[in-house]
Amino acid sequence: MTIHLFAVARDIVGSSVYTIDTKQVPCCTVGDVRRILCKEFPELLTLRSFAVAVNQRLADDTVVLTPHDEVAIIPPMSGG
Amino acid sequence: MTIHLFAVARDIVGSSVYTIDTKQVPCCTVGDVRRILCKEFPELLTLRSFAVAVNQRLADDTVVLTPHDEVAIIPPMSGG
Amino acid sequence: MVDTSPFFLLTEQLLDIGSVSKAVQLPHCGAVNLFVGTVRNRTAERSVLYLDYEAYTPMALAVMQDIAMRARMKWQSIEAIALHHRVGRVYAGDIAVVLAVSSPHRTEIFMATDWIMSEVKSSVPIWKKEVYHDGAVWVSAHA
Amino acid sequence: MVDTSPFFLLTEQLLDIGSVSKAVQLPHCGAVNLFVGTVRNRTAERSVLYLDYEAYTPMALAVMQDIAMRARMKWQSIEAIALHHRVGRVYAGDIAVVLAVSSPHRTEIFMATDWIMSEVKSSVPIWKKEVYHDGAVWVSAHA
Repeated sequence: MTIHLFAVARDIVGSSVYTIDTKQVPCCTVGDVRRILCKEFPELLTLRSFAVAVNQRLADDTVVLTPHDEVAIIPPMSGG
Repeated sequence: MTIHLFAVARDIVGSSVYTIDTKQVPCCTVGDVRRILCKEFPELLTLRSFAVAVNQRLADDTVVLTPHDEVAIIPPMSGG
Repeated sequence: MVDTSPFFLLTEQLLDIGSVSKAVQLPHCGAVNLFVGTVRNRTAERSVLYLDYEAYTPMALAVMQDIAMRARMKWQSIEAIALHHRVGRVYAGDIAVVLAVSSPHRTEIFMATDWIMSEVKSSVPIWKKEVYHDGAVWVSAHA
Repeated sequence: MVDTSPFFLLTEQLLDIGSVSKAVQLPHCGAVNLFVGTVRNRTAERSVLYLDYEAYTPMALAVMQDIAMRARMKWQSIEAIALHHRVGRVYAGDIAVVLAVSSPHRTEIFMATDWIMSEVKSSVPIWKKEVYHDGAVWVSAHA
């Protein structure tokens, strides 16, 4: 499963995409994605907020992911 | 004494200036100007409002006029 | 009392939004709000051909400056205010007034713009006559 | 979800206030309000050289449309809304965002502009990095 990363989150991870090997790691909810990333990159926990978007909408930790979903990490926004 | 007229007030009076002959008519306050004009042009009484500016500021009926004052009739404003 | 600054202007020429905006732009001001009033093609179900605007020019400019000064006293974050208003014949679709307000941040800028426009409409000696196909009226003149 | 209309735009090109304004202008709308956000030359006492803006483009455009739709539901008098936002490198003094709102009358337009700008700042996935002479930070990233 491919996770898209932007801005400060991309800088922390060091890449604009991060792939979770769903054969190796149990992954099926937004909460799982969040836990896997924060374990691998603890610096993500220092962010003021850390949301996950599924198919371009913010999604709750309970949302179940399918392989076709577009998943992105949304660090604190600062447009305008 | 010269009174400047604008917009609908000018249309009613038929001229952009109206002169009060202060030798013939007793005139010394803003209220006097108002009364003289309304007597001569009763249609002015149909306006929604009818203010008088002295030296480019709105003035109360009690303000006493001198020959050097710039006096203007301010009908309801509608800028913007 | 009359000012020929870029901030306050009565003109028979077409108004330019960009130049009013530039008048208030300052390096430390991240927020500019512009209100643009245009002539509608209809008022109360009558087709408007054009408006004839008339101003008591020196008093209008003095009142515009006075309103701006009072706005800056009410909202300390407001830096610059510019107000350009057309006089003469203005056609449907044309811009009649542009108000620009600048501030370091946007917090108070919308309230200030709203207040200034209300003051402009109620106390700047400018008048408009709406001209229709079959007549004309001085706007708001009668009850 | 992604719209290439003149109403919602993310662009690396300079923004033009006039074209955003034109996008919302309608013959029966006498009021257009424009909010223009520019890059300040200082933030919290540090000199800003430039900003690097980044967007999650398809989601950003979808959220911009969603905000506009909700604004029109909240304020029925609002007719059209356009929002243009820069991405990429934006220098101090340059325009980063232009929001235009049109309505037949000005009554609700300032409140609507205020609300839309708050929503844009809090929920459109756009990020800015402030670059100084001696470093850079992603704005608001950390507590």
